[in-house]
Amino acid sequence: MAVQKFPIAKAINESLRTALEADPKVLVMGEDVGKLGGVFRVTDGLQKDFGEERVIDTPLAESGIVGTAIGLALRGYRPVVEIQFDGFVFPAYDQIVTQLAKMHARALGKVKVPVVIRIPYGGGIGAVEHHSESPEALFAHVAGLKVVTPSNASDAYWMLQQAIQSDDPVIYFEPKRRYWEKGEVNTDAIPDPLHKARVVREGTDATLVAYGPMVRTCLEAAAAAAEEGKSLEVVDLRSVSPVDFDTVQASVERTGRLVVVHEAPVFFGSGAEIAARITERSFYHLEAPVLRVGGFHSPYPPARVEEDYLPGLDRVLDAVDRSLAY
Amino acid sequence: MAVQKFPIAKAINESLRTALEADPKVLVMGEDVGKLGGVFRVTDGLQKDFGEERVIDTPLAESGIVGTAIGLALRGYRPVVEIQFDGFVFPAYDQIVTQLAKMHARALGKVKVPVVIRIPYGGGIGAVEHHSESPEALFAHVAGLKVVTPSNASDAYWMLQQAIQSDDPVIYFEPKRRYWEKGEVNTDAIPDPLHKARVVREGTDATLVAYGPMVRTCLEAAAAAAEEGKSLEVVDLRSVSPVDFDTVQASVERTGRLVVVHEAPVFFGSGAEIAARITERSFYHLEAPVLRVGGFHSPYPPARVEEDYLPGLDRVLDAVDRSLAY
Amino acid sequence: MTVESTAARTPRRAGSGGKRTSASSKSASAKSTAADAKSAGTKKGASARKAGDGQPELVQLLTPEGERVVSAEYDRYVADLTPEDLRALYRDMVMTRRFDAEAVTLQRQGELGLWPSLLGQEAAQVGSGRATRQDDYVFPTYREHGVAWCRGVDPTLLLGMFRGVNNGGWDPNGNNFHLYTIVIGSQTLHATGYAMGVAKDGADSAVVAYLGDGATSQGDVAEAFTFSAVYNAPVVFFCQNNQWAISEPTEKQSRVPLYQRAQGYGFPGVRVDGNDVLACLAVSKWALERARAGEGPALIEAFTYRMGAHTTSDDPTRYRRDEERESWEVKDPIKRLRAYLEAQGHADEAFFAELEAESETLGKRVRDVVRAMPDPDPMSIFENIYADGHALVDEERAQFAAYQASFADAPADAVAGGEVK
Amino acid sequence: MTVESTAARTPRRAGSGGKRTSASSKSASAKSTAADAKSAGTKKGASARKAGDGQPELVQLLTPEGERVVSAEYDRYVADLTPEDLRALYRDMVMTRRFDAEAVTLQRQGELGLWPSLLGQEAAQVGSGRATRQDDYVFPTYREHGVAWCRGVDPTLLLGMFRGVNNGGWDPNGNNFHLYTIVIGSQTLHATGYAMGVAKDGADSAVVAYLGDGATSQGDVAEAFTFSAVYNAPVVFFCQNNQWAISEPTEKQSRVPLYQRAQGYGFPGVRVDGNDVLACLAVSKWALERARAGEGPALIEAFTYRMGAHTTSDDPTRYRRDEERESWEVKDPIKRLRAYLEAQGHADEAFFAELEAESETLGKRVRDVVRAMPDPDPMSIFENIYADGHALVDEERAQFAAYQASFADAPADAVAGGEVK
Ligand SMILES: Cc1ncc(C[n+]2csc(CCOP(=O)(O)OP(=O)(O)O)c2C)c(N)n1
Ligand SMILES: Cc1ncc(C[n+]2csc(CCOP(=O)(O)OP(=O)(O)O)c2C)c(N)n1
Ligand SMILES: [Mg+2]
Ligand SMILES: [Mg+2]
Repeated sequence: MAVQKFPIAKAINESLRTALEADPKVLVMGEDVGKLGGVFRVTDGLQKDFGEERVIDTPLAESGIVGTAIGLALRGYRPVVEIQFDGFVFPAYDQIVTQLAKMHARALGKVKVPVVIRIPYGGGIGAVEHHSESPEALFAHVAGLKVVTPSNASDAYWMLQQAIQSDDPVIYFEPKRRYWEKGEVNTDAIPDPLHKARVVREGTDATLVAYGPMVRTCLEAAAAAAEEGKSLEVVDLRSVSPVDFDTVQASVERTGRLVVVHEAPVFFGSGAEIAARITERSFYHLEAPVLRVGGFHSPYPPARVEEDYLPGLDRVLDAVDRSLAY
Repeated sequence: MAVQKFPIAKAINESLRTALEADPKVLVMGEDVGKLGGVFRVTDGLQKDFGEERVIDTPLAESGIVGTAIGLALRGYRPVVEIQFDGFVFPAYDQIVTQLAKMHARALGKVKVPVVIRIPYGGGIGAVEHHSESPEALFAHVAGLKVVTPSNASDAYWMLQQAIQSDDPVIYFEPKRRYWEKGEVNTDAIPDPLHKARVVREGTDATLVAYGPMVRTCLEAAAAAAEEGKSLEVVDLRSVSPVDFDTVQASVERTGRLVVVHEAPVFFGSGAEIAARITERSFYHLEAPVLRVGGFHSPYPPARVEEDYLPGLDRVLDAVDRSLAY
Repeated sequence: MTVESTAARTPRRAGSGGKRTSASSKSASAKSTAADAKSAGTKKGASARKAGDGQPELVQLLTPEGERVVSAEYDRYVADLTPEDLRALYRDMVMTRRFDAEAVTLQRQGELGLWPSLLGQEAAQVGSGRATRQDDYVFPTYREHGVAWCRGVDPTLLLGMFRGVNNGGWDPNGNNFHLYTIVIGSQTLHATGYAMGVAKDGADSAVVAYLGDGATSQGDVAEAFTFSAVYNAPVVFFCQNNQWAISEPTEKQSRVPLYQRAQGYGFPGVRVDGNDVLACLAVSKWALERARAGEGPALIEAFTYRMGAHTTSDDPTRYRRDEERESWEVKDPIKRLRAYLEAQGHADEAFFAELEAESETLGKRVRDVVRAMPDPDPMSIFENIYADGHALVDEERAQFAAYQASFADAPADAVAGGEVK
Repeated sequence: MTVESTAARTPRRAGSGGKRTSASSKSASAKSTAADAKSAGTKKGASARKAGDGQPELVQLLTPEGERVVSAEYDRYVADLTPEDLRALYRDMVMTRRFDAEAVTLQRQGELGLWPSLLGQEAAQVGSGRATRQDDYVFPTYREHGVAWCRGVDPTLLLGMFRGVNNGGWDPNGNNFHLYTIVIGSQTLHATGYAMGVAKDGADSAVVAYLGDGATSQGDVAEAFTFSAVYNAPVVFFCQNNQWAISEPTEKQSRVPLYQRAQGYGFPGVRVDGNDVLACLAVSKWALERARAGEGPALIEAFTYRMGAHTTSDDPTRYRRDEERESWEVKDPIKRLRAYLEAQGHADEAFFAELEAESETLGKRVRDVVRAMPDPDPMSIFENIYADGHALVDEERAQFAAYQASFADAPADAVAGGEVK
C-alpha cells in the first residue's frame, strides 16, 4: 500500500523501518531508542523487529554515540544516530565538527562517513530547559555537514530515506512540535531532491521563507493575510545546508519582498545568510530589505512565555506589513 | 611607564599580569600555560611570579577546563581560561553553550559567571589542521556570551582588562598571526568601551568592516585603493557580540557601500549578520548590496594553499570593485 | 564478586552472531589479570552486606527489617545521633516523599509540565544531605528534592522550572545549593571547580556533586574525576544508582559496579545501601571529613531504586517488570527507619500522627503556592541574559515592547489574531 | 605499590596554603579502602620489574642491558620468534628512527612546517605494530610513524600533512591504518565504533587505538572505555606514556598509574616497558588475542619517554631537565635489542652495516620525495568536501575559478598585487 496517512513521527518510524529492511548495514543508535522506542516513540518497535544488534541502546554519552557511529561508518555501516533533544547535541559537537564533518576531506575522498544524526528540535511543547532549541545555524556554518529539516510527513519519510542513502553526514532536524501532525506519504513516489526548496503556496505580494515547524506557521499566516487581501508566497526551504537559493531568488524576484522565519535566534541565524545572499542576488528586485522573524538573543525562555518568544502568526504578519510599508 | 611598544602577544601577557596583580581572584588556567608559558608564550613568566595556585597547568581536557572554571567563578574567582588553538575549543562547547552562557539567566541573575576564554584564532601561520580556524560565529549566535577580538596591541591589552572585569562570560579571540606585530600600549589611557567599533581609516567611497587579523589586511587594501584613487573607510568591529551596528551604519550611510571581511567561512558567518542588519537599517542608503569576503565553505585547507583561501588584499579589492560597479 | 565475573554475567558478543568465544569462556591469561581487581575499592567491615544476586558488598547499618547492623568502620559517624536526630531523619524522608507525591499530583492536574519523582531515593538524599555542613556546597541533578529539603531550600521554589515559569527559581548562594542541572553530568565539573576554589581559599568546606548511574558514562564526569584527583579537590561524588537511566538499566553504562570507577582515578569508591538513611549519612560523613581533611575526592555509589517513572512523561511499563519494583518495596527506606524507631521506642504514635498532619500541611501549602504562581512577564525574556548588558538585547527588548504595545493600541478586532499564534 | 601511596607521593593541597592536613597523613579509614586496590589490574609474573622510583611493576622481557628475562605469562607470545624475526624488529626500529630523524632535518630545512618526533618510542610502536594482523585496523594519533611503518604505509605519505600539502595523505583502507588524528583522544571512539562493527560482522579482527598519556584526561577516551566495555568491543587501547603532554608531566593528568584506569571500566590494564620491543610485542599480542577471542577491550600503558621535543615547534628546555632525558638514554630501545642480538649471535656486523646503508637509502628517498612534493592546486580547496556534492561548494568553486582567471587575463602590472596578499 503505497499511500498512507501518517503523523510525522510515524513517517520517520516507517522510514527507519524501510531503511533497516533494505540495507543490513543501516543501524539505529541512541539513548532509549530500543525497548522504550525513544522518548517520542519515533523508534517504536524497531528493536523488537530488528534486534539489539541493529537498534542499539547506547550509554548516556553523546560524544561516544557520534564517535562510535563514525567508527561504525568507517567499517561500512550506515548509523542513524538519535540525539534525544536539541539541547543535548553539544557534548557531541566536537566529534561532529572536527571529525564527522572533516573526515572525508581529510582522507582526500578515500573514506566516506555516512552518518545521519536525527535531532528533534524546536519549541512549543511546554518543555523544560534544553528541550526546545533550534541550533541549526551552528551546523550549517560547518563545511562537510548537510543540514535538512522536513515540515510534513511525506518529506519526513523521504528526506530521511535520502539522508540515509547519502554518503555524506547529514543532520536531520525533526520538528518535534509537529510530530503528531498527519500527512499523506506515498512510499512509491519519486521524491524531490533532498536539498531542493519547495514553493508550498503561491503568492504575489511577498515571499515567506521558512522550514521545519515554521512552515505551518507561515502557511497559516499566508491564509490570514489572504483574508486581508495580501497574497503571500511560502517557500519551504527543507535544506539549511546547502540552501536552495535559486528557488528563493526566483520567488523573491516575482514578489519583490522577503521575510525569513525561523524559531532559532535571529542573530547569526539562517535568516542572516538568506538575507545577505538574496540581497546580493536580487538587489534590484527587492522593494524592501529582507526582514527576519525569529527567536531573540536570549536563552530559550521558560515554557510559560515561550509563545511570546516563538514566531507566531502575528509576528510574521507584522514583518510582512513592515515589508509592504517600504 | 605608561606608554610602551609591545607586540600583541606581549600586550596580552602584560594585561594578564596586571589583572593577576590587581585582583587575587583572577586565575589563569589552561594546557601548558604554566612552566612553558603557553605554546605562544603569551603566559610567559606568569606562573613563576604568581605561583601554581594562580597560574594553573590543567589536565588535557577542554570541557574540564571550562567546567571547572565555571565552578571557580561560582566560588568567587575570575578564571581566564586559555584554549590552546581555535580548533580545540569544541570539546568545551557544551560547557560554554549550555552552562557558561546560560547560568546567569538560569539563576535569574543571582549568580555571575565571569569566565574569560582566550582563544588564539585564525590562519596564515602555516599550521596543520585545527590550528587556523575562525569559529567566532559559533559563539556569537549563542546568547549569554560576549565575543570580542582585538586587532592591535593597545586593544589587546585593554579589551582583555575589560573582559576580565566584565561580570559576563567573554570569548576573547586573539589574532594569532598578528601576535608579533607591535603597537603602542598606554596603560594609563581611558580605553574605548569594550563593545564599541572604531573607524580606523576614514574614507568616502565604500566601507570595509573587519575585525581581528583582517583589520590590517583591510588597511592595506585601503592604502592600495587610495593609490588607485578610491577612498575606503575601514571599521574595526572589535566586538562580534554585541556588534556595534550604530558605528557601522553611520559609516555606511556616509559611503553607501559596505564590504565585510573575515577569515571565517562566509556561509552563516559574521558577514551575513552584518549584511542583513545593515541592509535593514540603511536600505535606502546602500548603492550596492553588502558584499562579503571570507573563507569558503570548506574545511580550513592545508597550509600550502591557505593564501588562496584567506581573504587577501586582492580579494578585498575585487569585492570593492564589484561594489563600486553597482 | 570479581570484576571479571561481573563482566562474564553479561556477554555482549553472544548476540552478535559472530564466531567468537563467548565472554564466559575467557582465557586463563585474562583471568589472572582481572582477578586482581577483586573487590578493589570496596569498603569492608561488619556492615558490608551482599546486596543479593551476585552484587558486590555494600555498606549497611540498618537492614530492610529495621535492624541495626554493627559496623566497626562507620558506626562512629552515627554514634552521636540522638533519638531526636533519628526522628528528624525520619521526618525529612516523610516530608520529602509527601512533597514529591504532591508534585506528581500537581503535574497530573496540569499545574506542572513535568516532574521527576525521587520516590524510593529518600534515604540516599536525606542521608547525604544531612551529612553536609552549612558551609558546604551542593551541586544537584534535577531529582535532588530531598537534598534541597535538607539544605533548607523552600520546596515550592523547586517547582518553578517544572511549571515553566523559570529555569531555576532559587538563589544558589542562599543555601549553598546550586540550581538543578539538566545536561547530564555537567554539574560534576562545576562542583569540582568550586571545590578547587574552596581549597585555594584554605577553607575547610566540602562540596557534593550528585549524579545518576547513567551520568557515569558522560565524558564530563570522567573529567571531573580527573580534575578532582589531580588537584585533590574536596569534592564528594554522590552517585544515586537507581538502576535506571530512563529506560536503560545500569548494564548499558558499565559492566562493573559503578563505585569501582573511582580507583582508576586514584580515589576511593564505596557502595552503600541507598535505602538505608543511616548508612548513607555515615558514608557521606566519612567522605566529607576526608575531603575537609585535605584527602581529596571520593565516590559514593548509593545503591537504590527509582520506584516511579523517570519523569511524569515516562511509561516504565514499556521497559521493566513490575516484579522488579515489588522486590524493592520491601527495602523501602521510610518503613525501615520506622521499624527501627518503633523497636527502639524512639517514637510513639503521637509523633507519627503529628508528622502525618505536618506533611499534609506541606502538601497543601505546595498546592496553594503552585496554583498561585503567576506566569512570568513576557518582558522577562530579556532580563538577566547578561550581567553587564548587551546592546542587541536592549534593542530587541525595545522592539518587542513596541510590538506588544501595538496590540494595546489596536482596535479590538485587529487584536484577535494575537490569540491564534 | 598501592593506589594510595602513589597518590600520597604528590599531595596537591600542600601548595594551596590551606589549613588542611596534607595528603600524606591520611586517616586509617581512607587507607583501608584504597589499599584494596593494591596492584589491581597489574599483570604479574617473573617478567614484572620495578620501573624504579616507586613506580609500579611493568612487564619486561629484555632489560636495558639486553638480557632476556623469563616470563611465565608472556614468553609464549614471543616463543616462536626466529632470529630473522628479531632482526626484522631491529630493522623496523632503526628504519623508523632514521625516517624520523630525516623528517626532523627536513623541518629544520623548511621543507616541513612541523614534525612530531617519535624518538625513544620506537619499541612501543614497533612492538605493538608488529603484533597486529593485516586485517586488524589501527587508529593512530599524530606520532605513530613506527606503527605506520609496520602497517606498510609508505613513510613519505606521512609527511604531506606536516608539509602542508594535505590533511592526511594516505588511503586509510589501503593498510587498515587510519589517518593521523590531531584532536586529542577523539580517535579512541572511532576505534571503538570500528571494533563494534567488527564484532557485528562476526569477524575475528581486532582494532588498536593509540593514545598518549595526556589523552587519558579527555572525556572522549573515558567514553571509549565505556562503550568498548559495554559492547565488549575487540579494541586494544595502546597508551604510550612518554611522560609528557607537551610541557605537562603525567602527574598533571593522573595521580595513579594510567594502566589502572581500565579496571574501573571492567577490563584489564597492563603496564609494559615501552622501550622493550619484545615486551611490547608480547603484551600487545596478548591483548589482541583476547580481543579476537571475544574477551573485549584491554588497556596497555607502554611506559616510555619522549626523547625529543613535543614537536619541532617546542622547546623542552623550558620545562624539563636534561638529566631526565639522560636517564632514559640508557634504556634506549634500539641499543637494547642490538645488545641482545649480538650476545645471542643473531646478527653480525654485515647485518648492521647493511641496515645502516638501507636506512640511509630511506633517508635519501624521503628527502627526494618531499622536496619534489608539489603544492596542491588551489582549486583542490573545493574538492572532497562532500561525497555527494553541495550546491554552495559548486558555486564557490566556480566563482573562485573566475576570480583566478581574472588575473590571467589582466595585464602584467595589475597582477602584481596578487603577490602581496
Ligand atoms: C547530555 C544529556 N543527554 C541526554 C539527556 C536526557 N536525559 C535526561 S535524564 C536521562 C537519564 C539520566 O539517568 P541517570 O543519570 O541514571 O539519572 P536518573 O534520571 O536515574 O536520576 C537522560 C538520558 C540529558 N538530560 N542530558
Ligand atoms: C583537544 C585538543 N586539545 C589540545 C591539543 C593540543 N595538543 C597537541 S598534542 C598535546 C599533548 C598531547 O600529549 P599526549 O597525549 O601525552 O601525547 P604525546 O604528544 O605525548 O604523544 C596537546 C595539548 C589538541 N591537539 N587537541
Ligand atoms: Mg538513574
Ligand atoms: Mg605524552
